[in-house]
Amino acid sequence: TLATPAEKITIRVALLPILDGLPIVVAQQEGLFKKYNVQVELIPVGSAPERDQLIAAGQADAMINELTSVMFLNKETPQVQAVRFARTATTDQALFRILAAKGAGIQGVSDLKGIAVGVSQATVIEYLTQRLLEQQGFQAGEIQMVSVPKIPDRMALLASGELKAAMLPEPFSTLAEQQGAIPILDDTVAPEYSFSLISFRKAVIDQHPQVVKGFLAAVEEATQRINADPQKYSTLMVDQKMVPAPLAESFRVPTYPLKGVPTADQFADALAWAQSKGYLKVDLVYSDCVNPNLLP
Amino acid sequence: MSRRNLLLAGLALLLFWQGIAMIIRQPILPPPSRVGVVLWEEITRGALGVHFLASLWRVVASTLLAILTAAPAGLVLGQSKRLNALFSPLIYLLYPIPKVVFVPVVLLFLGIGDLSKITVIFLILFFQILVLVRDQAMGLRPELVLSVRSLGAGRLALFRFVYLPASLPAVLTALRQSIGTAVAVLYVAELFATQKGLGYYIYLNGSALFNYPAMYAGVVAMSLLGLGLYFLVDGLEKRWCRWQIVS
Amino acid sequence: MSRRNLLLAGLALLLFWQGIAMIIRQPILPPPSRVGVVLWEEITRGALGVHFLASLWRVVASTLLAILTAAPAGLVLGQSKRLNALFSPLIYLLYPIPKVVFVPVVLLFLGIGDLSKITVIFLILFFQILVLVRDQAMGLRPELVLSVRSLGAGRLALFRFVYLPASLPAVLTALRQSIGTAVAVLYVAELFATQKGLGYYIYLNGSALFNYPAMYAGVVAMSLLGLGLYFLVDGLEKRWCRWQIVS
Amino acid sequence: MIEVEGITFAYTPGKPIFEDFTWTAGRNEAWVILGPSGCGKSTLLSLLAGLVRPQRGVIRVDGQLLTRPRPQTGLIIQDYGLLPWATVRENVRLGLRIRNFYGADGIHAPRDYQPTLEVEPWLERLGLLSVAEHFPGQISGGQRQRTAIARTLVLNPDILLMDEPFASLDAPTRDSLQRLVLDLWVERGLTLIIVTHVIEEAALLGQKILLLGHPPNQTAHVIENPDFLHPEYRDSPAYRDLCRELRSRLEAL
Amino acid sequence: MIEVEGITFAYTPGKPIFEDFTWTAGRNEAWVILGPSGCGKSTLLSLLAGLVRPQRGVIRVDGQLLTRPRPQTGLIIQDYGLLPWATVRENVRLGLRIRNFYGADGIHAPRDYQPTLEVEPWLERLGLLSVAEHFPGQISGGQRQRTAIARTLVLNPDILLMDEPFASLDAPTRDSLQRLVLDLWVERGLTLIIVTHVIEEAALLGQKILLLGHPPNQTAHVIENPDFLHPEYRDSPAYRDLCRELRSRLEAL
Ligand SMILES: Nc1ncnc2c1ncn2[C@@H]1O[C@H](COP(=O)(O)OP(=O)(O)OP(=O)(O)O)[C@@H](O)[C@H]1O
Ligand SMILES: Nc1ncnc2c1ncn2[C@@H]1O[C@H](COP(=O)(O)OP(=O)(O)OP(=O)(O)O)[C@@H](O)[C@H]1O
Ligand SMILES: [Mg+2]
Ligand SMILES: [Mg+2]
Repeated sequence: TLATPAEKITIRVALLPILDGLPIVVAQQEGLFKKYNVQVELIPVGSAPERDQLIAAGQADAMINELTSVMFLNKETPQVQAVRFARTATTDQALFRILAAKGAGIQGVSDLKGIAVGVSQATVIEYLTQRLLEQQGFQAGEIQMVSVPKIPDRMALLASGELKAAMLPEPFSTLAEQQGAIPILDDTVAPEYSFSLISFRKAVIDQHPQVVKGFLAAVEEATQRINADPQKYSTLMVDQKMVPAPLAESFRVPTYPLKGVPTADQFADALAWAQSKGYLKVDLVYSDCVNPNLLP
Repeated sequence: MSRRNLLLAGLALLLFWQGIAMIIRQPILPPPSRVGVVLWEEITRGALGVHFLASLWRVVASTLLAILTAAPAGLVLGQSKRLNALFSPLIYLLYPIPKVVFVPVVLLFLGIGDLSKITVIFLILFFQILVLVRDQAMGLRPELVLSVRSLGAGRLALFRFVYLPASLPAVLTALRQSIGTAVAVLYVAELFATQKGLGYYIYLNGSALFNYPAMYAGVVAMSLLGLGLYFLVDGLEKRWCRWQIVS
Repeated sequence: MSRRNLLLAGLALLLFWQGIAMIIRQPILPPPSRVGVVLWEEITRGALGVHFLASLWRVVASTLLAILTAAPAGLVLGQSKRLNALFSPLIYLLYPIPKVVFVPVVLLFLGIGDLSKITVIFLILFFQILVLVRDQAMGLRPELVLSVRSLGAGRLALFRFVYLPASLPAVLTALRQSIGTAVAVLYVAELFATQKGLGYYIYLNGSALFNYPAMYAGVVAMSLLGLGLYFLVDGLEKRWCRWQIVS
Repeated sequence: MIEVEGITFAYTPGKPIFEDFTWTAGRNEAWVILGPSGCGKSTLLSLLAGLVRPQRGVIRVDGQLLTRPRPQTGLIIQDYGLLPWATVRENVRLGLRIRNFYGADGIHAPRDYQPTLEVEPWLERLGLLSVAEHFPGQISGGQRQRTAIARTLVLNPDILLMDEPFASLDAPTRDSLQRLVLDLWVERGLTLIIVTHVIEEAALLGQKILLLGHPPNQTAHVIENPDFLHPEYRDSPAYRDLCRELRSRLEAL
Repeated sequence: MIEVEGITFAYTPGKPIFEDFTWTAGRNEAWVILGPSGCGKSTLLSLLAGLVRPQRGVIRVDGQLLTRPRPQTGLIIQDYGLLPWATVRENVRLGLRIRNFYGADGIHAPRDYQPTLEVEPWLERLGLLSVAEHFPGQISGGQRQRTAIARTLVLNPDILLMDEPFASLDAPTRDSLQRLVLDLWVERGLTLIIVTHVIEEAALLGQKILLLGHPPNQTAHVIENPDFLHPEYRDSPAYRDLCRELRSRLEAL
């Protein structure tokens, strides 16, 4: 169904240079947004804090983020809503990976017991590390983490052996592996915990639901185009600076998820984790944080 | 700095803050009253005190380190036209480089402990102090130097009896600037491999948890940390630079 | 600053860099030769020139803005004990706050354009300059002030004919510090809503693309940007502070 | 007319330099202030110039209460107070630039002031032309002193307060400047107040001599010297007697 | 013994203050340097003190080439050069502290130097005890000058170079300090070189008088004054004649 928005507004998307954004970029470049009658402006941002600052200041309307981030933003009043998956892990495609430093003597998962894993605290990275290790039978005291929020710092520490292990997102985990780190565990073993989201400010959804629908319809079509012929988009992926330079040649365009949103169970699990960590002291309602009604 | 003025300044700031908060009415700038409540809770029940102490130690250590190395270096450069001509291109090349990009390299050499955090702050402060003290020492009245040389002073004694005391006010200024900068830089330096410190606290609450009242509580704590150190410097000035105050 | 010394400093830095690079042998610190090649490519074929110009404009604008507001304010505070007593608590409370936390508020008011980036840099420079110029103005020899007052000078004329020229060296020092800081701060200010600027370039290549040679090419460009501006300040000093150089 | 009425002034509480001190100088009189080092001569000039205020008592100039520097009062301070960043010419121009800056407002510049920056005649008269482009750090002690004198004289003051203005000048220059000041005094009806240490100078320049003693100064000791302008005064017995008297009174302090 | 051999010195190229200038002062002589303002007197003292180096020619002290300040030479510069951040007592102690700092190394302090910080006798002798805790910004011009004198005298120099050391002192203080310096000269076999502007002072203090003229100075004009120490010299016709001669020679320059 073609959406026909009531008024013309420009959706401003704060976009990090990460793989998850490829469908949006494709939709923009191939005129899909125009086709669905939405105007989109892509605002480049350097890092997650800057992205969140733009959203908080109302200077951007949409972004790619994670469920924990959505929950924290909505802790008092609903501010943003997740409207669609951006990327998901599957049983054969990892989003995140725990790697061990070269020479740290870690061969398998069981060696991670009691080892401090470098993570970015209070993000999906910490959540996923915890859940993956629990799933591997780790007891509470055996899971250790140390906070190193910036990916380059984590990579450097891993490379130097300062950190014995670290959780890294793709494609950086591939890069670390190329540089000698040893992959230990990834989210293909439990893909249900691992996904990123397209989120909108709630105000935009409330005022212009049709526009958002149009936006998601365009993304859907872009996703289909990518999945149909991934290699066609590999130059775009490199041009858009979505993969580290050393991987520019070898990295493959991943498969992107079709329309969908996190389930109430996935939401409840993440919420339980955030509460258990003390990051959230309130209860949140699924429908405040996830809005499944805008999908095409 | 009288208590009354301090109170006044605090009040004015709070009013201003309240005003802005009322204008924008957004969670990213909670009103001071809410922040006050959270601040109190975080101090009494939370761990803000621990964060505060961790940061205090890092700021003091790095500032001392920077002053103790950069001030003498600045004095030496300010004293010797030749050395200054030799080193100033180096300074001018290094100063504008954002030291943050060296964090990974520093981590490589110094590990993830406190030392690397202190080093990062130190690197940022060093050049700032160096340039200030050097410029100040260069501006010394030449007749002072001549008269003391005529009393038998060589380079070392000139350094000790003229350049050093003459630069004390500049060093104190540098100290003031450094405190401001060092505290602000915590926000960068306390991001890696630590769970203590106001920088960490602000980042976690502001950028990961979006708990803005708690973040601002951290900001207020930082401001107070700086203020306390400023009091110290003003005390030192009263002691060391009596001549500037009296005359 | 002679050409020879500049060359020497450059060479020494390159040697040092090469040494460290050879010791750690890690991609995060490529040797200067590789960076040199990339630098050349990025200038001639890439867009490094555009990034450079964007950053230059932001640095110059924010530094000028900061100098033009903070230096007079510092002079006024340095001149008046009363005003200083009133305002210094405010300064001491505000200076240590990392201005980065105000980015959202700045964005709210000024939008995502260049103005907000310039404002962030400006906020960071302002206090640094203020404290320096104020301290310098406070240290003025009282007999100078007396003698000029006896020529009929009131507050304004004292400001114009004594405090202003007396603080010029301090202002130039402040300018030097500001350039260093401003360029370094680009790294923070150019991270949002822009695809131009050396800060963005370094971040992108260092933190997203892991293209370390390109990142260091950006760092070198920053260093050169700072260096160029320093040359300018030294030129100004030669013009404005002839008395300090001659005597 | 300068009236000092019962002033008390102390830098540090408890040790007043002047205590209930009263003294009057008439219009167009030439005074010399004499006294041991540290007795308060420079302090008195600062008080008369309006740069410091007495803790008690008042000072009136031409009947008006003195609360801030008068534009028509010229002061030459003991260590010159030249701006180190300005050349000799710029230093001499400084007072004029300040007046031009404010305009003839009667507070900072006399009401009848005509804006000008003309200082060459004074530079020439004081032998400063050859160093006009030098900075204070580059000239000799005597040249500095002459710069300070020129800076004040260009302003055409009606009261001239001079703190040891000739101390660093060689004898011929000193003589000629003394003559210059006395000429101005006669021509323009100046009120002249000069601090000096040289007894002979005091006798030659002072129509009246104010003798200060060790602080606190409570009374003004005044010595009259009516013949001081007489052409042959320097060789007269009256001059020698006065010098001797001054010397012995100073030694007795 | 000070030998100045054919020196040339200029601050700015092309305008030398001294040009091929030769002059010798014997050990234990008392010299006065006299000359118009800006003629190079202070410059000559700086040269003799080893603070500046001539562009051509050499200066020898006791046969040794002068390349840096000698520890046994005392210099009092024209504007005192007191440290503004040190009290009067600390300023007077400064030279001693510098010597203690280096120890008796023969370069910065004489080989026979005994570490001490004792300055009270000098403070008392120069009447500075009451302001010993003041900073230079808080004392009178004469007190500053006496501080500078004390600072040099505590070091027990064998050559004493003084640039208008008594210019800001009242007559009795000046007399007593002149006497003090002459006493030291007699007792300790000092070599004394004093710059002054006061012709009478030159006649009373100078065993020999060096007359400098407008730069460039090429020859040393020396006037002998052998009787200067005679008790009744001040009232003798020889004194008056010398003063008259000096005056006329200065005026002729
Ligand atoms: N740093 C300097 N740079 C350039 N010229 C200088 C400098 N210092 C002094 N002069 C010039 O050198 C000449 C000699 O100066 P000097 O101070 O030796 O004179 P002086 O004989 O001591 O005079 P006075 O009796 O006035 O103190 C003067 O004409 C002065 O202008
Ligand atoms: N700022 C100050 N603070 C405290 N005491 C001061 C200050 N200035 C001057 N004095 C003291 O006040 C007294 C008078 O000083 P003043 O300068 O008036 O003396 P003077 O008569 O001019 O002496 P001289 O002939 O030595 O110049 C001195 O004893 C001095 O120590
Ligand atoms: Mg005086
Ligand atoms: Mg001289």
